[in-house]
Amino acid sequence: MAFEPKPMLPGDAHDAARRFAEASATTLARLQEPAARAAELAVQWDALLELGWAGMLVPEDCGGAGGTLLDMAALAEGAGSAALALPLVAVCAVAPTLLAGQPLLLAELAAGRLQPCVVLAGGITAETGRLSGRALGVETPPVPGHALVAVEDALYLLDLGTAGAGFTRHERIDGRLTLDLELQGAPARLLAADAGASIARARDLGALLSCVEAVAAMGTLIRQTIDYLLQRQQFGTALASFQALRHRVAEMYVAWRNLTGLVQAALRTPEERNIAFAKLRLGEAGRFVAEQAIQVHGGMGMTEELPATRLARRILMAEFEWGDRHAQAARLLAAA
Amino acid sequence: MAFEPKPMLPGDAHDAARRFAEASATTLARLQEPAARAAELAVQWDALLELGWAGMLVPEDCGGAGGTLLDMAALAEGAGSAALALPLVAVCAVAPTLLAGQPLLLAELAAGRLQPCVVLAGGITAETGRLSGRALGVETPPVPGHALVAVEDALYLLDLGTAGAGFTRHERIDGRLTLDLELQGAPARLLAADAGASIARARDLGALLSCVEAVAAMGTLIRQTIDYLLQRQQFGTALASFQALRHRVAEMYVAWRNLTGLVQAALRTPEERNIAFAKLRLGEAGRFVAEQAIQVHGGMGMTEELPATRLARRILMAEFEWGDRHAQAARLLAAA
Amino acid sequence: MDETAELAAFRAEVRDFALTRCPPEIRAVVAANGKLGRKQWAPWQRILHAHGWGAPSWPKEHGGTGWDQRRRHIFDEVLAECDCPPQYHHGLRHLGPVLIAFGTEEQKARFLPGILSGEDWWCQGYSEPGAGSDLASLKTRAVREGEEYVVTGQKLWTSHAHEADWMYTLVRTNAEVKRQEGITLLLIPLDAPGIRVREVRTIDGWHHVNEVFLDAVRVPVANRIGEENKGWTYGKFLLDRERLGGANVAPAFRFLDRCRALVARELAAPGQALKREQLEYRLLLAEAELRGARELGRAAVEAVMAGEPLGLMPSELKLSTADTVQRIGAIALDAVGERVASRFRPVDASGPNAEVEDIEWVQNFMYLRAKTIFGGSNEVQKNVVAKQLFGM
Amino acid sequence: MDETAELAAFRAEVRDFALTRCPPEIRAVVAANGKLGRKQWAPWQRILHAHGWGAPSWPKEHGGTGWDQRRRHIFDEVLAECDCPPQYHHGLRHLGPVLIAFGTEEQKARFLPGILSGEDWWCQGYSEPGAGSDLASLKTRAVREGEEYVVTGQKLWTSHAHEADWMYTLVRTNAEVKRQEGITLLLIPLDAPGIRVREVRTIDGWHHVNEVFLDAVRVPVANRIGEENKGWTYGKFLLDRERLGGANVAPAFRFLDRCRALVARELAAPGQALKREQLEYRLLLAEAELRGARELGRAAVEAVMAGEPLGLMPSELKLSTADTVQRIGAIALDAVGERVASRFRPVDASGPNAEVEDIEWVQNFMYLRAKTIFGGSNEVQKNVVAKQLFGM
Repeated sequence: MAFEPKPMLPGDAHDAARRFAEASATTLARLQEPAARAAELAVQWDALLELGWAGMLVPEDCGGAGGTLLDMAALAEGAGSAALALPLVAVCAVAPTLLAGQPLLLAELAAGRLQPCVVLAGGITAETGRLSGRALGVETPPVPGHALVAVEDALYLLDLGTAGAGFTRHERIDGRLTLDLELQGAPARLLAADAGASIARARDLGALLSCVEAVAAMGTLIRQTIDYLLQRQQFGTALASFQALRHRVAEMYVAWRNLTGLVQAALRTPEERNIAFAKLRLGEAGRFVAEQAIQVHGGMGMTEELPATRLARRILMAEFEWGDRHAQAARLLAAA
Repeated sequence: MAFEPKPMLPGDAHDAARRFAEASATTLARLQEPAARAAELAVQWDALLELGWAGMLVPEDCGGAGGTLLDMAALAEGAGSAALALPLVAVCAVAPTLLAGQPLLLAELAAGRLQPCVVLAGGITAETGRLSGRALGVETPPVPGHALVAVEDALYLLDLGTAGAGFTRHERIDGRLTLDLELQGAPARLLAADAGASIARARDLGALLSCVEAVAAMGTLIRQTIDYLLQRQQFGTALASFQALRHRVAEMYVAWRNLTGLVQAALRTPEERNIAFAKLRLGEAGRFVAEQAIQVHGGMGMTEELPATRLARRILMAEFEWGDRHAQAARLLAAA
Repeated sequence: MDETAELAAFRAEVRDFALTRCPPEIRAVVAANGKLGRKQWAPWQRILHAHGWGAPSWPKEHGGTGWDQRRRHIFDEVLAECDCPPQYHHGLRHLGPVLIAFGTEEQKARFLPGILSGEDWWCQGYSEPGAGSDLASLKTRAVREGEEYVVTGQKLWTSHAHEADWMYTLVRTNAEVKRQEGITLLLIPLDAPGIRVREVRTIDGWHHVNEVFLDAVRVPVANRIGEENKGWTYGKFLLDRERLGGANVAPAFRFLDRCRALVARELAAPGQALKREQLEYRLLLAEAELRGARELGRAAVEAVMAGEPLGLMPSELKLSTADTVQRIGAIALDAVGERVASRFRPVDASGPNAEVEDIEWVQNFMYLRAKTIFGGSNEVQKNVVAKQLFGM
Repeated sequence: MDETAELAAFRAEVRDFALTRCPPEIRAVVAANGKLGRKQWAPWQRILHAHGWGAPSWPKEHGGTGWDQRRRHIFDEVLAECDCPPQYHHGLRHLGPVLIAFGTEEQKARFLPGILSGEDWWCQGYSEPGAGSDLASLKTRAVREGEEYVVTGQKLWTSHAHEADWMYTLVRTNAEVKRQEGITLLLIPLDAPGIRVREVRTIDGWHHVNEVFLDAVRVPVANRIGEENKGWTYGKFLLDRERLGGANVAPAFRFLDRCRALVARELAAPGQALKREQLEYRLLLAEAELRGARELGRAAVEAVMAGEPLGLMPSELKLSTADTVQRIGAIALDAVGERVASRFRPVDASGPNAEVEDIEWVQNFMYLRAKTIFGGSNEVQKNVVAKQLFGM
């Protein structure tokens, strides 16, 4: 029997997210033009909001499900296993963490009326409630509405339709949509002046859930690689019988299992240090698994339509979300 | 037919040095106690001096052979192919480079009456012609007589029998002999106050010839590894038929050939930059080949008596001579 | 003048030509690690041809330069050092020599001039779905009907088919014999009825490879090279002549230089010192490997000059450079990935940043995956090396 | 008290015991990455036994603690964290459980107490020259003569044979049947006539493994475990019980800590900053891998507690840690190699520096080569993983 990866957080939430993501991928595979894909993603995003996932981490008295980190992680794992091209983590996990203590906005978020992109990376300045500067490649819901913007320790809410705010959309390498924001004195609402701790917590949560998504994608990718090698013949022999390829796959598997261990430790104890080590290792292990999957798929690995390629690009992208390996190393060394 | 490495600098000098080194290794293999080995090395060293190799780079009018870098490198390559445990490069190449312009001392060197160890690594200070400080693990002729000591840009000649000079001998991991020098106001002769350029040149020459020796040792090591895998059976099959091991050996071979290319370039144009890149790559390629040779020899690779082990340790040691990979990287980055 | 001085003079002449005659807009594409197409290659070939340098690897009587291997190597190196495109290979290096060796007089007269001038654009129809490195398993059939072959099948990984005029194609004319013995080499115009070219979308986001579907395409027997069922011989002749292709490491050095400049520019802030130093160290390791490969390349050229067999040198070169170039691509990705991988394709046609600066580094990272896959994968190269080393 | 609190209390109890009762001179050897011998192990085992903790993995009725797998794991972890030696395994973890499962009452009465108290010292006679990972190809013969076996052959890689009293030994009693079916397990005293132990000099410079030559050694049949020709079963039973051995990553973490301290101390000078940062970054990568492996180890312990099969976990653990620990050893070598590898063995008995400080880092680098070779080489582990993943 071919290998089937076991989820870290099995259950209904995982399965629902997985089914959703698989269906999404099937539909998107038929569309090539970025504009057509963006339109389809908008439809899918509405369906996702219908499922109430934006409220997963929102307290019940704000209209949410009052779920735990593990509930959210189960969704991320299911979604990640098929490399869902929607901003589940940014909107449904990072945003509510930033909005903790803002019951009205949390209610809006849970209801799907507030769909903010999240700008934590710097590059924006604030003066008397007006924001200026650029933020590039910010993950976004298909139809950009608002942005939660961190300016040092302060947190702002910006309406993207306001004067002084402009944006362009791109597709990331993993097919998700992003914004390049150009702000020129755009008026924004100050939500909190001293939100440093919650901004850091939100970024860490993003990093952790990126790892969860990537681990899930790696499991699927390894399964697909094994299936491919079992099925594909060369010089009259199944590729799966070549020891060099078998050992490569064993190395991919061990790298994946090792990363899974780190992620499980960070899920159990979601402290900065645990998350930083998991994300650091994702940079190494994820890159290795993605590159080798492409390699052992041979020429097929070069094609964009191959599901394995899509997963590989998702894994490569995950490293760059919420701080890459060098950012993680820098903070670990600074803390030593 | 099994693989046989081709020398970079074939010819009589190479063959003579190779035969000498092979005979040396055969004799030493019977001796285990460091003191007994040191005594045997002393006998061999006298034989080496009889061959006139200490005069290879010494001008003819000083009683030497007036040879070129390539003549010396051919000796080093032959010696390296059997990991000769004598300080050929230090005494016969680095020392005469330091002594350039000192005809009397060069004549002593060529005649085998001056057998200096070379101390370039710092840790010694000079005050009014007296040297103090420690130098650890300095490669030495079996019977220590003199030391050429660089103190910043100045070069001194020290008689190790003098008051204030003490030493202990060790064996290196590659079986060569070294000194720990302890100097407490030992009187020394100032040979040149402004020898910075020749000290740098001498160190570079040492680094280059270490690479030559290591490349030769790697060639032999790869040959022995291939022979072992061809001959050794496991689970009823020759180890040489396992693709994972075959690919490993192919990687060792390519790493060796690539390093050979760097060393050939540096021999043709022995500039600082070429030498630094070769030595940097030796750190990576040599370590890889040595480690993998031990690995694919299995348990046998752990035994000290195996010739392959001796070669592997020689290659590991070569990285640390005349500046390791980080020292090379630092100077390359500083020059950029 | 002795040979060394002559070669130095030749190098200077090529450099001067490259810097003054290759259009800046073409060199700019190379300098930006961009994707080259017929748009850049064809005019460049015209310029080279006009200067008499259209075919460095052809004999003089067919319009080549007659240069020896040393001069050809210098020519290739200098072009790369000056950010000129390498010459488009399908006509000049692949088909041309086969035509010269095995073509009829009519075929030579018909096809060689168009290759030389850059007027005819060629692509190679060898690979097929499911064949991979096992080329001899190809299935595209050609059935003789009078003075025509009727060709049906499918080709894959056909680079430049979307901008080419012709495809030299291996087809199966006999399925009863040993796999290598039933293959024939045909020249097929891409505008022939029954041909459909479909883009294969690759992970880098560039359009360079295609599927080519052949549905009962009628090809005159006059377009057959050499004998029927001997195609494998000609294909092999072609591949053997390509074995020195890896000797020119100069493009990899230019890529390294650009990556080093990128790292210095992208990570100039003091807060980025740690990351910058990591990447600089990795660049040094990569440079060392390239320097070793460059020397192996020189040795290969000298071996050809001396009439010695190349042995394992082509595999050594490929295994010494393919990984290394990928690692350089990874260093660049590490430098700019966070900023650029998030902006791969524009969705909205207008607005700021519709053109993403430095995006080519992400495309190159992806594109470079092919280095260890195509042209004999790393695994195949290691098999070749091991077979020789172990004698089994 | 709930289970979590109980485990925390247990952990504290073990820590207190380890820190107060393990002699400082023994812990100093561990803390210095030194080589452990009977001289350190035997007194430590006496202390543990006196406290009733002599055999954490044995059932109570045979003098064990009766601890579950969780507690045994905590015990092992804490010992390592406190620089106490791990327990000597040959008697306690290998032979003891086999005796308990398959030994006669006489054998249990004769041998278990000496193992518990640390009075009898055991070594394992399994490997042979030329056998490597292919254990079943062993050739040492035992011929039955009346109430004795006459054993002739040679064992290799026999750790601690030079300081042991007994060797549990696999021998061939039937050469006519399938290789695994003619093997018998005998207990042989090392002072028996006909036994010669010769040191195998290993690359690390420590004495720990030996060749053991057996020349017509007479062994009473009473020293046979279980049935004749069933030795493979008992050997396999033993190896299966060892499959959780890799779950304790704590020693590797201590090794990492020491290496990190070494790097900080050795490379404190400003001129060494570049090198120090390189090594610190590599240490972080290694730590990340060890953290992942630690979690896999915990999961394996929980799997055993839940009665679930371990599946690939032992191979995952070994492949996740063996390389990593080697890499840590390499980082240390990079830090001190230039100063220390040049002073491996003293030649002159006296004089300054006859004892070389930090030399154990070079020895450990060499010693650690064995991590990916013995106990199922990395290549064998990957075969195991691949076989499971591919189902073939």
